[in-house]
Amino acid sequence: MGETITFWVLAVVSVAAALGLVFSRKAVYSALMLGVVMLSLAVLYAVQDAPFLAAVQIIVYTGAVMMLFLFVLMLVGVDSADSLVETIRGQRFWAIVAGLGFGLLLALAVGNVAFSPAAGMGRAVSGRDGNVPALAEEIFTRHVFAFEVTSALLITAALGAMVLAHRERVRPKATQRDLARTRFAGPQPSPLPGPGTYALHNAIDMPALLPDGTVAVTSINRVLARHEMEEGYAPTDPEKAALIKQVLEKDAARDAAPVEGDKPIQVKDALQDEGELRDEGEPQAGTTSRKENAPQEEDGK
Amino acid sequence: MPWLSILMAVPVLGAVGVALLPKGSDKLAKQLALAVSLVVLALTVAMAVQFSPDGNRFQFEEKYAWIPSFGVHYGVAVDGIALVLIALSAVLVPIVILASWHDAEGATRLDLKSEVVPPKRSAKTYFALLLVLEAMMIGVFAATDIFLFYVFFEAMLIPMYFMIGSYGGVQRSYAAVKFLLYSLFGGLLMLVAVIALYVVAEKDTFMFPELIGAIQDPTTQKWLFAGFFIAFAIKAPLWPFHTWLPDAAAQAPAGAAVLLVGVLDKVGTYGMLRFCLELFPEASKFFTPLVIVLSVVGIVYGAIVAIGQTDMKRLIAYTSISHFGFIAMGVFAMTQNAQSGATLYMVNHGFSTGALFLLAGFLIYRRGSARIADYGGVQSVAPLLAGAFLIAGLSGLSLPGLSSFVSEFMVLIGTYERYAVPAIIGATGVILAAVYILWMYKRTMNGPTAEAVKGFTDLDGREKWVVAPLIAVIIALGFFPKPVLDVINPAVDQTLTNAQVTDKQPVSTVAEKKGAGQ
Amino acid sequence: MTTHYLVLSALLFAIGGVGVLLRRNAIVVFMCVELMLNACNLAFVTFARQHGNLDGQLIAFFVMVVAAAEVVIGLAIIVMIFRTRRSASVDNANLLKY
Amino acid sequence: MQSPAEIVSHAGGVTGVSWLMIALPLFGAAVLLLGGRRTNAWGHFFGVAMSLGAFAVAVVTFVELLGLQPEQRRRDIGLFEFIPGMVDLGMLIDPLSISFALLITGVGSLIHIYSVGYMSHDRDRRRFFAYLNLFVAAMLLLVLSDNYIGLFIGWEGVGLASYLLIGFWQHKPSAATAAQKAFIVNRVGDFGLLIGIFTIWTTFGSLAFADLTHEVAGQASEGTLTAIGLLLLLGACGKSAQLPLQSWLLDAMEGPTPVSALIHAATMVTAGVYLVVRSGAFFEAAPTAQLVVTIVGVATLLAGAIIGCAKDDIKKGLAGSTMSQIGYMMLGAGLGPAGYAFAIGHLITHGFFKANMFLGAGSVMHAMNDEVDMRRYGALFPVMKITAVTFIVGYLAIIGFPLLSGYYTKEGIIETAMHHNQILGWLAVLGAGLTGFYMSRMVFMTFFGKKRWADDAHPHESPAVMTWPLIILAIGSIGLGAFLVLGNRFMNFLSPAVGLPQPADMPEPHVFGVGTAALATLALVAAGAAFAWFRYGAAEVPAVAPRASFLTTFARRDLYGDALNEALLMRPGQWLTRIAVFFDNRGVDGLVNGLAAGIGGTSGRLRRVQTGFVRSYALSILFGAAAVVGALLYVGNI
Repeated sequence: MGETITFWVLAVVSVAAALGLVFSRKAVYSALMLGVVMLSLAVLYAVQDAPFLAAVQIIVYTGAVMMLFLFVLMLVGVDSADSLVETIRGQRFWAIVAGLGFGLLLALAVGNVAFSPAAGMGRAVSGRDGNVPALAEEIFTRHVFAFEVTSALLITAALGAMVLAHRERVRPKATQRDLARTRFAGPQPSPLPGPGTYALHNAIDMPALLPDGTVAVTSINRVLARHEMEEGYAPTDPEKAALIKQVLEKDAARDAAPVEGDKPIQVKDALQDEGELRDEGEPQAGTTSRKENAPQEEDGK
Repeated sequence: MPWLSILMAVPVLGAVGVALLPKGSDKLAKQLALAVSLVVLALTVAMAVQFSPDGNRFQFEEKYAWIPSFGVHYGVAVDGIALVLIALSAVLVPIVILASWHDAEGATRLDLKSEVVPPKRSAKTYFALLLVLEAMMIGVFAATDIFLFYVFFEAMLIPMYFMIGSYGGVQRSYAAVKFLLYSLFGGLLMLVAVIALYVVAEKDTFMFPELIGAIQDPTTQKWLFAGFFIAFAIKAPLWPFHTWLPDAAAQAPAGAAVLLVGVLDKVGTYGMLRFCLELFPEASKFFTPLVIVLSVVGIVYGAIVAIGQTDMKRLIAYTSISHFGFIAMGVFAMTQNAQSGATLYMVNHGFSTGALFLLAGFLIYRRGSARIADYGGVQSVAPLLAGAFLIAGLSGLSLPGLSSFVSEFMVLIGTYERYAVPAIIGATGVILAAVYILWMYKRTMNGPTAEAVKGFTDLDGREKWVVAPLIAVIIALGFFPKPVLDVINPAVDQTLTNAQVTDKQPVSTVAEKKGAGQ
Repeated sequence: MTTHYLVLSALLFAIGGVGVLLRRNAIVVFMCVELMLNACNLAFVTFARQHGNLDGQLIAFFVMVVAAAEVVIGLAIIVMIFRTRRSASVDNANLLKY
Repeated sequence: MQSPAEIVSHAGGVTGVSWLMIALPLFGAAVLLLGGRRTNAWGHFFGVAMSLGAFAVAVVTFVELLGLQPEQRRRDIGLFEFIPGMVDLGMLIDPLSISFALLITGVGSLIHIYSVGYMSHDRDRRRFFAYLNLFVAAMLLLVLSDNYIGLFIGWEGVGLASYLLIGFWQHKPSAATAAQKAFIVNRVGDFGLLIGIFTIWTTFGSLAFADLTHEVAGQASEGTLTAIGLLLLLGACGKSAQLPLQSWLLDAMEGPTPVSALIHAATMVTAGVYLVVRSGAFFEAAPTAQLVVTIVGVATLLAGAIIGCAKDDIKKGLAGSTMSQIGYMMLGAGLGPAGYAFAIGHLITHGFFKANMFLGAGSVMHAMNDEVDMRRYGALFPVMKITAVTFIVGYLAIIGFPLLSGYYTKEGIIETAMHHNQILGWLAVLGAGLTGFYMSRMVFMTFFGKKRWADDAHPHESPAVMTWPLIILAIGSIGLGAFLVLGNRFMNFLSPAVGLPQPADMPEPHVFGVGTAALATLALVAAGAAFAWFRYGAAEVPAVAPRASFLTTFARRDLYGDALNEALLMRPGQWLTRIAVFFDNRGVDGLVNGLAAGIGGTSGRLRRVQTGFVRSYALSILFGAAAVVGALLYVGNI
């Protein structure tokens, strides 16, 4: 009797979560929804006397794989919500038709099959004291070859991921001497000054003041500035607000320029990028610009 | 002495030799090509002399296993019909090489506004292609293994495609591709039929002599016949499949057009005569009315459209469509006279249309455009050229005393013996022939001399050597066709016996008396 | 009870499918694929219990392994595309077309 | 009806080498054509020599033939096997063919001599003589061949020669068109002859005259024989310019005058009559065919006469009269054995006096620097005495002036026709009357009346080389008729070749050889001549043709023959050609190109399916999956 209750509860929860996964605007929410589905499934496994699978589901699948998703989400930009407006003509309508049709068909198929009552795992597990040893025996005797193949698969997957994500270093790693030389050849050899003794705030979103009291343009943190601009909290001081707006426009103009990414990366551009990053360098006074604090290998147009 | 293999090997070696010559030496290439083709001609004559008409049907036989697992042999042999056609190609090729001495250099040498477009490839390759084409022509007529025949049937298209595609006129690529696709389509149908024949016959061989009478069941015969026939009907353009010929012939250089119409298309009618009739007798009889109708339509339709043409080479192409209608009618009338007439027609047509094309080529070489309207009064400026053109034209409208009359007469009288009405409608083709030839001749040769024509030079030495042999053969075969007919007749008798057909006997007693007397 | 499980699995699978079709964000699409895989696992486990032998669970186990490998590669690709394309939308990568 | 003698194969003697008759002119033509510039100087003499050579051989063969017994006089000389199993070319020397040969070579040689003078100023004279020789060779092959194929080769060879000679001055567009028209109309006739030959071959299995005797012809069915007769008649009409294929003869006058004289008066146009007489076996066994021949003969006879009356161009007038005279011969040939002798007799005498008149007209044109319009002639008698006298002798012969050659042969035809069928007879008499009128008109306009010359014309007598042939021909046209007809000499001479008629068919001999029909003809001829004298002799002839009544315009337009051909054949032909070309380019070719374009179009549209969006591909995958499941379900539970 307990089983049906758990089933119905979990079924409803998992279907709701699945729908939430599909229709939520923010990617993180759908990630969490997926987590809920997986957990409910884990419980269902346990109910269907597959304890080992339930454990694996929770630990490996939900634990590791879901976290990988979240990690990538973080990389890609948590806030990148996409609008639900459909771009491909007729995609939404037909998708629903196909999905429902498919589901109905499966349900129909499953529906008109008369299942005898479940045989339960008793007999299979009887001689081998418990689910896990039985499963282990099964894997390491009959399916040992498949097991080895999957291990090979996992290794290649890891290797693949590394290869895909790796960016070949085209020029020798910039040594300290190079950095020093570029810094001194650049416009701002000395490090940007600290907030100074009379500074009221050393928060990252507060731009630094120059000795004559004006705002140091280079110290404005663009990411935060843009974030605030988008969320609508402009700084109270009108002059600072104007300055931030002007910097943002300059940035936007630069961004509006066709993102190099669209056209296939020419080797020359990549090199030029590398160089431009290092030479132009834009040393910041005390605050870290978006460009500098991103890890060396992550930056890339 | 493996005559046929030598005959095929020499031109191929010649072609390789010509192709390997250093870049600029076009002149040497031409001379070498001419020499090779003359050697081939000499060999053919030597072979023909040793051919004994009343010996067994296939002579100079060579047979080696080529693909043993499929029973495919390199089977080459020659009977009366094949020998005559090989002789035709062997004679035509040197004449064509001599005629297209300057054809392969395109229009650079002409100051007149010319429609002839400079070629894409060097003259050297043109002559190499010509020699390769000659080898394949001999191969296709000599093959007695149906698979080998099919291979040559398809391989012939390639050199011709390049000759039209690279050295032709303004729309050469369109014409070349259309020609290739049309023939390939036919070829594929034939391939299916060849394989089906091999499978159904269960004789585990492709050798033609062994496959005669191998297929008994009429419906399979009909299907296989259809497969073969459509390929041959496209090749020798019968009426509905003919539109590629005028384009290809009009765009091809004159020499290539001669070989295209003179020899390549004969493979179609030769195929009908040899393969369709002998392998599938019942099917042939079943389809005969259809073919006769198609050929009669071809005769009249080809002639009428020819009258309406403004381009000289297209007009000559349409006339040969009309002539092919005669040949096909002769082949399928299945009487002794009609079939030997059809075979002789294939030879005569090769010479008469060849002469017409070459002379048209000379005119185009002088004036640069193929349109009839651009000419006028050539006779008063170049009488020799006009005279040769007239003789070639007259042989085209089969004037008695010239070669085409003998064959056309035999085809018509042979067809009349069995089917009166098609023969009569076919005979109207004779009148239409007079109209289109003489009208073209009047518009180009007679009347006051047109401005552009004033600068024409008459036939020079080389051109005389091209025209003289052709006209000599046309007149000789016109008065004394006996030697050629003696070679053809036994082969045709064999075909008729294999096609299980007996000649219709005339009505009255004279025949018995004459027959008894003979 | 078995049909209930199977219907649930079919439903989840269908929702996953629709999700793949409708969402433009590559990662969400990827999650929907994971959802479809889990639906299959559920069906496998149900049948294992139905037939009373371990094969179903075994298959489910292997499916998980494969799914893991797939996720690794998938995400690496998404990251790479994002790095060059600055957007993870599936529709942007549409250069391979007529 | 005594049937023709058995053909006997022959060897030895000059008859054995009588193929020289054909070979010499052929050789002459070949030498002159291939010789090119080098033969210009002596080319024409060589041509004349070849023609005279042929004439010599013909005479000797004729003499040898006379030496044989009448039944032995059909000699066959086998030459070579033309088409194995079908026909062997050979030569048949019998009275009919040798009389033709004599006429052709005789008149031919005279015309060769005449042409030496006539063409003296033309730079292509060599080519002209080559074509003349070619014509003589082809004509001889036609008449001397011993089977229908040889006859056909000669037939079309003569057509070719006439094409070349009519279009000799080919730079003149009108000459080129006339030549082409002549050849094509002849080709229509040849088409009929060709089908006739096919029918003969399929019914009798042989084409040699030796096999196609009267007994053999009798066995075939009446229908086939009539068909053969009509087809041969179609061929004859084509060649002899009988209705309905007569339109080319008048245009053929574009050629030089000797050509008109030789081809379009004496020899080629008579080939049709020869064919009808030679195929007597078929015609005699098919009375309907013979009737049609006579009707065609009479119809053409009248048409020619009417055209002759209205023509101002002297050559066209003579051409009209030729057409009408051949109508007489066709009428004679259509009367069976009774008429053959008179038909061939008239053919020979006509050959003489018509050639004489044509050459006369030629010398008149020569003198009046090629003016052909009779209205610009007048009072030429004093200036060109010899031409005038010979022309008048020819004129008297053609209208049937008593005792001259025309009278005997034409009277013979008219009387046999009258005996055979009254209507035909009287129509023939009417024709004779018309002939009297238009020939007199021509003579009076040319030689008598006032001088209506163009101002720069100062006519003079033609040189001797032109006048001597005229004189010889004139002498021939005086005595030849009597020589042939009196005492049925020609009929007996021809009998081995064409057989003798039953006595019943022959008209009874009259007192002094003058029957009622003869009297009526003479009266009508006299009336015609008198009327011509009043209109053209005495009265003032206007230099420009006056506006004419309906009948005269009808005649001037050649009885609208050309207009009819144009409307019935030419216009629809061009229209049909344009449609065929359009159909070929748009229809058949359109189909092919359409197919190609269609395939291109569909593939273009199909390409659009690949939108590049991953999600649309995923959608199609899902649909596929759904379809598979559906199929499984469907298969599962049926």
